[in-house]
Amino acid sequence: MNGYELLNVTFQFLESFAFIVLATVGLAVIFGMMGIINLAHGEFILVGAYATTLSAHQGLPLPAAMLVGVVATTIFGIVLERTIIRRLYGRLLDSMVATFGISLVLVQLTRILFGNSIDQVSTPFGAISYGSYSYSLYRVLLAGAAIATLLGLYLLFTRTAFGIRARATIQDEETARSMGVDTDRMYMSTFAIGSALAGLTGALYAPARASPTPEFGSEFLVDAFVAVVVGGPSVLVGTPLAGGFLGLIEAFFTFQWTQFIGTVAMLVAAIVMIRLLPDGFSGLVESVRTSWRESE
Amino acid sequence: MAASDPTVKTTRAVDETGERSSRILQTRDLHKEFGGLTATDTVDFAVEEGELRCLIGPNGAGKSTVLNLITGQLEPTAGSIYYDGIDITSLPSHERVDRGISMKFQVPTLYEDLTARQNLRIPLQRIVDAAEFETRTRELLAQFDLLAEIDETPATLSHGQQQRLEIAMAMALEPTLMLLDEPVAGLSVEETAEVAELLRTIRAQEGVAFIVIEHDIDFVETIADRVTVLDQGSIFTEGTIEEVKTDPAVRRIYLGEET
Amino acid sequence: MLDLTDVHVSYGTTPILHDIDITVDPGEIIGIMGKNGVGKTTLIKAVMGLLEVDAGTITFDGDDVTSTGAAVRARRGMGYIPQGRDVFPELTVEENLRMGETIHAADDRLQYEAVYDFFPILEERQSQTAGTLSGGQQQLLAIGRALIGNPKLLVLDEPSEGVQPSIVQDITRDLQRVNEELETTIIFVEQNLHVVQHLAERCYAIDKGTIVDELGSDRLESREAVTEYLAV
Amino acid sequence: MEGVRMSSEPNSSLLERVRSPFEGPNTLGNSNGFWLTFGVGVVSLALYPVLFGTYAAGERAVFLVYALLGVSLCFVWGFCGILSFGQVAFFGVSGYTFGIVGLNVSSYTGVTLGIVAGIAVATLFAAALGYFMFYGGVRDVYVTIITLVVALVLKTFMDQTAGGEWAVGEAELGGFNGMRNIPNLAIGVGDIGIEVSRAMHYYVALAALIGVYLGLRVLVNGRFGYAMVATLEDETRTEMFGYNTTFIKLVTFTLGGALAGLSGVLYVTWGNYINPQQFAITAASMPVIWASIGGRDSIAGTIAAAIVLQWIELQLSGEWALVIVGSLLVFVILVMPEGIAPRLRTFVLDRQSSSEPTTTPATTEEVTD
Amino acid sequence: MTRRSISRRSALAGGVASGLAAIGGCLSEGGILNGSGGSDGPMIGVLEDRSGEFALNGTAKWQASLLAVEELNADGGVLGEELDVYDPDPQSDNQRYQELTREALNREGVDALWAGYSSATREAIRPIINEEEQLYFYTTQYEGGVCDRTTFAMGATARQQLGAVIPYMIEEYGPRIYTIAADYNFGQISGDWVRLLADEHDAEVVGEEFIPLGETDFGSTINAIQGEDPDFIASMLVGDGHANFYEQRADNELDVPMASSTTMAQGYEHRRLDPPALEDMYVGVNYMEELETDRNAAFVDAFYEQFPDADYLNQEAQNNYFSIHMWAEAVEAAGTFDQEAVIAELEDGIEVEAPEGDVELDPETHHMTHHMRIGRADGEHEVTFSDEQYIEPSFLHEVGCNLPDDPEQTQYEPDEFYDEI
Repeated sequence: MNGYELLNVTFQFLESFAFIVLATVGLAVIFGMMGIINLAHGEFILVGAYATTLSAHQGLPLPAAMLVGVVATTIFGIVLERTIIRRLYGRLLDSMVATFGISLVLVQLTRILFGNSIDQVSTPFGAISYGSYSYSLYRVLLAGAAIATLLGLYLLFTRTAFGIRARATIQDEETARSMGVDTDRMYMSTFAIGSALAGLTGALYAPARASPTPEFGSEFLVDAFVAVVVGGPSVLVGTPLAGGFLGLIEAFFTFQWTQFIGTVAMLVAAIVMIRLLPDGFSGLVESVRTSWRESE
Repeated sequence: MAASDPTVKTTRAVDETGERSSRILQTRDLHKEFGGLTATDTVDFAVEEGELRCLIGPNGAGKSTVLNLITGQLEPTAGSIYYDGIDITSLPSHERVDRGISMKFQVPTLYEDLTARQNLRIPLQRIVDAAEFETRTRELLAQFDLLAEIDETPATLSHGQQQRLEIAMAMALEPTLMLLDEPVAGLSVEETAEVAELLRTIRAQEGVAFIVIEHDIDFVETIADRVTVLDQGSIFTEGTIEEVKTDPAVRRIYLGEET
Repeated sequence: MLDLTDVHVSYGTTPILHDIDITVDPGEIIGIMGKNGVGKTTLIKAVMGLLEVDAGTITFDGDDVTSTGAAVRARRGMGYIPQGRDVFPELTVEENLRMGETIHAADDRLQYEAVYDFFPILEERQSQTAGTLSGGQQQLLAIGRALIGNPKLLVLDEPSEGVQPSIVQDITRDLQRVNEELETTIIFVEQNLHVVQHLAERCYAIDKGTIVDELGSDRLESREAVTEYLAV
Repeated sequence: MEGVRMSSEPNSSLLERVRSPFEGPNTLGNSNGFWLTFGVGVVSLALYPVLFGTYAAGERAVFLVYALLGVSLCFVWGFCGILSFGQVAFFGVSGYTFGIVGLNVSSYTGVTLGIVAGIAVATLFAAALGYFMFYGGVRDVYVTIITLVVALVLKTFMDQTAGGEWAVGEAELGGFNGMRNIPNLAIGVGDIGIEVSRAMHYYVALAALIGVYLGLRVLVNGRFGYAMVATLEDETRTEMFGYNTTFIKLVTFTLGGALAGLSGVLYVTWGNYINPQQFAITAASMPVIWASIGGRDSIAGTIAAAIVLQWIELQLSGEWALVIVGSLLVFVILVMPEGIAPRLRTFVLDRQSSSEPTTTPATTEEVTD
Repeated sequence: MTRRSISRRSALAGGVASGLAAIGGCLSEGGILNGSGGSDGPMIGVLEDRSGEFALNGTAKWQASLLAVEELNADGGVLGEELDVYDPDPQSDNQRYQELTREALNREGVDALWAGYSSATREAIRPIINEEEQLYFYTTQYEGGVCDRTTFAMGATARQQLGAVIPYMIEEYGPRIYTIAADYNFGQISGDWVRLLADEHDAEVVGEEFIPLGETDFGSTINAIQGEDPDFIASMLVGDGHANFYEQRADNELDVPMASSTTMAQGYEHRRLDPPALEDMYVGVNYMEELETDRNAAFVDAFYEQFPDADYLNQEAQNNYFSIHMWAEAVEAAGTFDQEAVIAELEDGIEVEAPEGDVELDPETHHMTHHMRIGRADGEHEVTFSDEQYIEPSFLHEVGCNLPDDPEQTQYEPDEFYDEI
């Protein structure tokens, strides 16, 4: 492997990492914090992508269009939470069926409203060239966006009153309520944040993907589910580790063989991981931390 | 009464040294931690065949932890448990049950959709043939004064009846050691007396050993042969109820006075 | 300040409490004592709104709060200090204290300095996760957390549980100081003789799910009177 | 078989004795009304080919095949609490296996072997996956996600098996295009045997469905059923009655896999075709939807929901079809979370108790299962 | 699929009569309540996807079919009777295709069937069609090789498309080819054709990658292409996921020209993607909406007048359109809707005035001789055409497919006949 090829693998890793992390965060926040598996997660991403693309077509500059995408998805998430999801708290399996129904409706409504595809927004920034190779700068920067998103989540959940209350609610809902936390509103806000993150993913990938179609969201689904399982219940710890681990496996096998082998290797690794660590990476980190604390 | 599997109960109690002993249960240095917090610390505890032992102590003393370690719901961090002369420390719960350990949980957890008869069938079908279900069911229900409620579901039973049905279900397995977690919590005075009477009768008839966790000292007084006091995860003292009641140290741990 | 009238509570289908009548006047420190398993924690949870009552009424600061949830009661000025180690173990000491801000969001909110002044150990351990504190320190944290919101009423569930006897005495003194300096009303349940005798101004005795006696300061001084409801 | 009867009637009639193994607290419908409805249902399904013709029946046979797939989920989910999105994995693996054997051994022997092999491979696959999960400490929703991921991995894998290197003997896996020319259902040895035509396939599927239904009723009301339901309701407690709940879950999951395998064989012999789309998320969700809507602890409810929903989907065409189906799902989950069959039963019970207040003291009368 | 398995399956089917079917002797095909079903007048089945994965391609096929029927009916119908259409939406779901095909054949009794976009769909329903000996038109451009007595393949085959564009590219840009193709039958057979054509024209395939359907990441593929530095890329990618390749090619500023049989004419990527994703894309096509002929202008106008909201009028839509007209002509010539008579009439050799130009049906292979052109997209995605050739479906001739003489139901694959592969 010469220097250029090493760069190739690095960029491929960054791209896989960004894709897995961004595909997962929204789902992971909603699952990790609320215990709801949102099978319509892909369609939340779809909403973000469509809102971004359509407003870019209206002449908005791309950053503003992306903001529209995030805001639209957030509002959309809040409306769904208030009307449907709210009634399904504590009913994990029912919430899966209901969100699957929502997903069916959204895909087809998108098709009815906007047709089989909408025109794409082109990718900004051009490419980095090295030797005979080149790599899209925007795609490399997506890794930066993924890290920034994780950092933002970290700050949100550790530095703000909201974040502290959210974490307190998960650790001990009863005590949190007795501390004056309105847990119902907590759930709504958490769902809104999960939706905003899905919207962000849609907004970021709208220009990095070919023209959005109603099936746009389904591309993200498999990676998102795999990463949630591998990451385990703690979003802040699990998602980056899962993204890093799966991204490395995918990039290495893809580089060594083909993209297909990379994908299969990633899925197989995920299944083995679950067998070895039923609570995912965050469970592992938790037990390491515990034993470290004990040895003190 | 025929045991399900004759091989498990034929061994006479032998302790870990290989000597014959009347001890049915023996724990050695039982230690359990939860994420750095010690729940029980070096518990050495033995129960004789047919004995009725009560486990008392203030909140958080580790009583339920000890019970869960014996049933296998929890795995000890260190130490071992011998039952009937065999090391059962790493056996799964269901195999301990096969060896004769039975348990009644604190909160009644009957199967909601099943009638009393059908609830009883769940333990019964493990040890008797289908042909005997009805006779055994009726015997047990009669013994626990529940025959009239044979076709009732738990929701229609009184709290006391539910507690009795639970004990009946645990007894259906014909255990040699029975663990009861607060059998009279929430019962009226009359119901408490009934349960006490019931336990005495079972003991007399079947020779079952009991470990009972209980807060109600009056109840303990009426049933216990010996009492073990736990505090801060360790055995504080052991003795007859009279000895324990008059022990000033026991009063102190309950009242929180400095020693 | 707080009135419970003819309150009945059950846990699932199991009745736990019946015919409970309790009155707490502003500025008082009221104890509720009883042995293990007589329903003390159930009672305190019903006061806080964490358990629904089957019958009866609860009024707080002049308002009927019988059917209000815990979060609302907390914001109206009830500061809850749960049993044992019920701090948020994964949050740091400081984050735990910040949780207290949601209680009784009045303008005259206590400053962190004041809480740190009461409990200097909390300032030392600011950035440590709460789960790594000792039992006594966790208890102080739980009290400090409640005080941050400047509550009108402190509701304590067995402050002595899992705490070493020498620390129990410190906690008792701290709570008395809180009552005097901040004029906070206090209600607590307890089975620790020391706490009952030294903290309570007046005390209810609870047994088999109901109030069986009420002891004024004179009877509280008598060890025999108190141990009757506590001892083994 | 069953020693305990619900009725305390001493001299029970012959009919009751015939019925008794099929009845018990673990199935919702045990009343005369229920069995009457059941009989009417079976007879009308049996008459369908006569009334609507063999073509229509051949066509609708797939409804029954899928209903069987729904039953396989209902069994593991409703009776043992294991929500598996992987029933399609066993279904598909069995279908492909049947295809491989049937295409390679070209005689009735091959087809007969294929049936056995298909179900056996699906069963083993379920057992292996179940062992992996249950003995690995995987629980609750993680079981659900893992089974979903397994189905999706199979889809990814099968999609790329297009090349000649992916032929097993005569049988080409065919990748995205799928495997074609899979033989019809038949039983026999060499050239002697009975082959099932499309029209008859309907009756085979119906017989399989009814057989499985009655068999499962016997099972869930028998010893093992009590253990399953006990595990479902409270695993810890059941463990303390000496049951190895991990093993019970494994056996249940494996049996569920075998049933899915049976329906997989019936599926490929119906369409003579299978492709990786059978493992996709939409396909994987269908059994969950049928069981949710019909009532996850009601086998008959699941069957009815599977048939009715497929019928509705076929009738609805045009761009609003999926919108309507999706909305229906959300609506049912919000309005009757336990499913339609249990709701219907409650409704019938309420009406009966209000219309005949003095009669039938203790025996509960139910009409639906 | 090989012929052996077909014949064996028929042999098994023969056993049915002696088997269970005898029991069902009392059962009628139609049933008591159902009557014979179907409409009284002539009817064609048009099963094209308007939802699901292939809606993008299927919608226009469906629309153009309706346009053709409308025109026929406005013109007095077929044999003087108004033509009906059975056109439920199969939702890109192959099982639904199977159900609807049986419904169309048995219940509706359609006189001819147009159905399916993907090869997978065609292969899913062909057994049903074969069993009923149904007259069936498959209109998608495809890998080629289907030699089937009742099936008429209206689209250009890989041989026709690649045969036009690959030699052109070798001439224009050089002999080093890098193949990327969808990883299923279509892509793999197309890959075989590229190798075969390279061999014939002294060129070389320097790299080949088969990519699973639905894959969306092409970073490693692009790096691999850059590593080989070919003269041009032969792209037989399929579907929306794969369209990402073109987008990523532009992002990575990979400026190697591309030859394709699948792009633009079906999924109108040049309209949907932002330029310059498809710059220097050369595609071998028989039809695109942009074709500048008077006949096509009239067709495009008529289409958008009927369907003002339509996205694009693609190659397959044109194939549906002309083949419905062609079928109607054959019916008129035969004087009956009887399918055998119509097939005989079609096999007599028929020519039709299609928007792409006048095209002929090849009687022996049931394929069309097409006007193949090279369509090129520039940096602004403007399409220009060059190098028009009239190309026969030669592969099936070479393998000896002669349906009027030897009615078979097979799909031939090139690797069975050429050593070079």
